Amino acid sequence: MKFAVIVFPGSNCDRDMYFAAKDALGEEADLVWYQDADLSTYDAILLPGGFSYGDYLRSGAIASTSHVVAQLKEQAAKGTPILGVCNGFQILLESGLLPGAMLRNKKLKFMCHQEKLVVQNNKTIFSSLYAEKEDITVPIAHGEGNYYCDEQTLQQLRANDQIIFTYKENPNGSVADIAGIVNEQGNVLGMMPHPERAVDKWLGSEDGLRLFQSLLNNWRESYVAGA
Amino acid sequence: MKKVKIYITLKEGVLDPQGKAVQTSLNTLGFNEVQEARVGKYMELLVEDNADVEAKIEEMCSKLLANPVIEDYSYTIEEGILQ
Amino acid sequence: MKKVKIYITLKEGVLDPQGKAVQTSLNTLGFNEVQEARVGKYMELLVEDNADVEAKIEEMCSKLLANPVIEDYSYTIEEGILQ
Amino acid sequence: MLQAPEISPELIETDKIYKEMGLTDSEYESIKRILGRRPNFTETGIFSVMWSEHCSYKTSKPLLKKFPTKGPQVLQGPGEGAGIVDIGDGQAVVFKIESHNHPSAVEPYQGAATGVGGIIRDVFSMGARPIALLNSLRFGNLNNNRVKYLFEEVVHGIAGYGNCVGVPTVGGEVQFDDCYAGNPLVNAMCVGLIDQKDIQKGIAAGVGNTVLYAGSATGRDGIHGATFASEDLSEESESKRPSVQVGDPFMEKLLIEACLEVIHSDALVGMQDMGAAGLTSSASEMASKAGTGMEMNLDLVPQRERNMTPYELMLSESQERMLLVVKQGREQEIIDVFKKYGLEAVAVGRVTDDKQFRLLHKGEIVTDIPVDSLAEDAPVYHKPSVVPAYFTDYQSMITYKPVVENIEETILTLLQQPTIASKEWVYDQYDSMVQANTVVTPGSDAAVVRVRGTNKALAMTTDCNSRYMYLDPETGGKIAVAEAARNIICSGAKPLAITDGLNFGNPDKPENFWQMEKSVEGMSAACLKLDTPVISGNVSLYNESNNQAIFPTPIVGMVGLVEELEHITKSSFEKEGDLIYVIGE
Ligand SMILES: Nc1ncnc2c1ncn2[C@@H]1O[C@H](COP(=O)(O)OP(=O)(O)O)[C@@H](O)[C@H]1O
Repeated sequence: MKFAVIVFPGSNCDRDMYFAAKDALGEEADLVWYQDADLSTYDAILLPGGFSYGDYLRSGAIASTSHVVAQLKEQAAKGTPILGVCNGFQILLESGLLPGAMLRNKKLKFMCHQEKLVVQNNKTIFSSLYAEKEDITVPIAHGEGNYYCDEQTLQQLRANDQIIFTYKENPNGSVADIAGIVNEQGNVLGMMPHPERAVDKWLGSEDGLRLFQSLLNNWRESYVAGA
Repeated sequence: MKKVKIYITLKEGVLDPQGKAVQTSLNTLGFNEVQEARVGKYMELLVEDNADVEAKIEEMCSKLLANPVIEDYSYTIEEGILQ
Repeated sequence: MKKVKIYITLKEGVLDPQGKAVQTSLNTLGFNEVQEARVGKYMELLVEDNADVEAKIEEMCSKLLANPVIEDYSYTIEEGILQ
Repeated sequence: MLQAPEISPELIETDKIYKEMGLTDSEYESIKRILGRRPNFTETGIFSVMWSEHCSYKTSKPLLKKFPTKGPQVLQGPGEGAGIVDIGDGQAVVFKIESHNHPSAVEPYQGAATGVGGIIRDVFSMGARPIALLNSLRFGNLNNNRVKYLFEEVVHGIAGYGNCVGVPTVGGEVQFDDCYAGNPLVNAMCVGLIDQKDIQKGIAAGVGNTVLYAGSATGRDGIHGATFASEDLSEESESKRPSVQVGDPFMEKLLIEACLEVIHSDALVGMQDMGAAGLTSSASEMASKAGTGMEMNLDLVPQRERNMTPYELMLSESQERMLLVVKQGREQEIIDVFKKYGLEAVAVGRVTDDKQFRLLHKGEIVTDIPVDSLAEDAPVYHKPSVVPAYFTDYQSMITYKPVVENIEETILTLLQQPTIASKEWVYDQYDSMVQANTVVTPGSDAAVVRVRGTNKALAMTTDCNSRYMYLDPETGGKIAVAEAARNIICSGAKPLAITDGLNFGNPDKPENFWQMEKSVEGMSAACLKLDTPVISGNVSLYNESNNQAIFPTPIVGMVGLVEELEHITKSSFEKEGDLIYVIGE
């Protein structure tokens, strides 16, 4: 399986994401500079965390206007798996690939620590190796992770089972404890916690690795099915 | 040259933790007359004169400067700034 | 009740990386007419009527809302807002 | 005031303008002797910053000589941007600590943020990837509102910058004491990892080679910051406030990536960041170290503001700027790398063979100085030293032994001391895990960061108990190094070397100078014993407010090597039933 990790100016978890795919998962991965990207040759696209464009204006806003986002939308429509973590999630929101917006954390401070999440939906390509309602430990590191959407959007997210991860103890004020959501089609996941920082025992948790393994399993199955 | 002043505020109904924090600190400092505070962004752009500045500013705001999910914007355009 | 609008801007000469990023990004989007962008803060306060609102606002700005080392501020006071 | 460029050389002498810039009469006289004429306004400014304590170490040099700096593990000792230590397998660890005390006292957020930015540049300008940040902070008593503000904003500034550039902040220390009320200490340490073959030096070698300026444009930020850093804080510093510089961590992140790409090009000859005294110190030091001269055309320097004078251009401390020397004819390859990251890189000068530091502005030569005189001819002062009366008094006291009646109560009272209490409020705001290598996060004795691709890791810590230092600087100095070493060893690592951040009061007071002397002697003794040479450091003097010096605060930043990840031990209890031992006396 071949992953593209898109690098924007100011991305800073790009290498972490790359190593998660390459070393921890053992698959192919490329770091792709946002201007040179040809996303058509990849099996999955990873939008890493960080501070694209310094988080100036609003986090993810400036990156969401770049050309590569047009390609991203094409791939999303085609069903290519796309995972946006932290700043990647913010970019997905700002570009309209996922509904809602991010506000500053309730306590107005950046926070970084291990957090307990609950897997709400294990029937997606991103979460199939987790048990439903399983508690997992994945670190967060953000200043603007307070997910907001209006009541109607929330109803839709619930009705379509689009809420994948919630916080066990909401750290940032997110609506409905939301930590990660998918699009209606189920191939675009945005989440604030960092699964790529929880892929081996030295990092304090291995729970993030199963997210990548779910993707791989799923890809293998559809590959075998398609062949 | 025109000077454009843009005001971006959180939509009503969207929680404003920063505004709340400002209000609390003002009250703590003894400014008890402050009943509410909301915090937004203020931008000043220097824009070359051209026929449809207003239309362009609209476009800039809706495309980039404000996020319609959470924010409202307004602006004023000041004429004839000398460079 | 009075509505006070406060505008906080970076002092002239102080680097404004955010403004620079906004300008570059507007230019990249094709808005080449934008020559400069500066980003500041905008606040709205609801303040109980009382004799010396203006003096109080001055004090709030200089004590808390603006950082006098790098920022300037200005404000307008709108009369007679009904609560 | 100082800005007026038209002030003539005559006026500088007759009105003693040089004094306003921080030069003494005798220093001015030696400048005249060096030049064989009176220096003009720009030249006087250049000498004043290069001969300031911050750049020349004129009062601390005699003390720094006492530090042991050698060892088989040391690849680069003091003298470059940062020190380098061998960790085997062709790799090395690069580290240094630096203070940003005075800027943080005036504008805590930006002061702390730019302190972090500066120390990161010191590390990646050597060619190393920054892999960890630590900091060591001192504030007054937390029941004071101004102190609270300083504390919150300093932490906020460190987080704001470090989180954005993507270097994990993995450790540090915070202490509170009244002596820091008017003069907080903000010291930041950066650790980098490098392949030994990639080690860069800040040299301007090769006559005819091109001098490139890269990064942010120059504005009027922090003009005279270097001399400002060497002054007592007073009411007057209020009026110097416009000089505060603002950091742009986004720009820094791009610079890191561009510079780490550029080091792989054989077109690159040397690279140095523009830190204190900006363009002046970076350019003149690069030439001086290479035994060459340099000529720059200031009209070519990217400028953010209009009508900047040569004085302002040379003394500006605008952040996120680098100076590179590139082989003649190969400039474009390097410029293209910066362009990819959206950064400006422009040729501003060339390396010459006459050992002169020559600057042109609007067609005129505005500076022509023997380049070595800036670094090598700086005065060195041997300050008088006197044993303070308090020390003699304390030494003659009978040892006091506290009697603890209620252990539980005493422990709770102790735990409530801000200095002892958990610092989670601080480090939760730091991204301590970015780069996905942090094995031991803040809150333990030392932080541990693994070296990806190997089974090794690096342990790191900062330590200094300034109360001990005050009571007995020599013993306190030993204790500081020993404590750092214990923290490193407890984490499963072998201590390699240290960097030191020497924060003291006004050295002109003999009692203060005595404290400096004794601290350095104590630290040196411990470093020798523990085989942890000093490979880099920083000196910050004049840390006083209202004429009252801070406690002597020489901070020790130590790095150790974990040979096998399995050796890592944490300070937390792991499981029920484990035995607890007390080792030592
Ligand atoms: N207290 C100290 N102990 C050891 N070395 C020091 C000390 N202070 C400064 N140095 C060394 O002197 C050199 C110059 O320091 P400095 O001027 O602070 O560096 P920079 O040019 O990066 O600002 C550096 O190599 C630094 O490591």
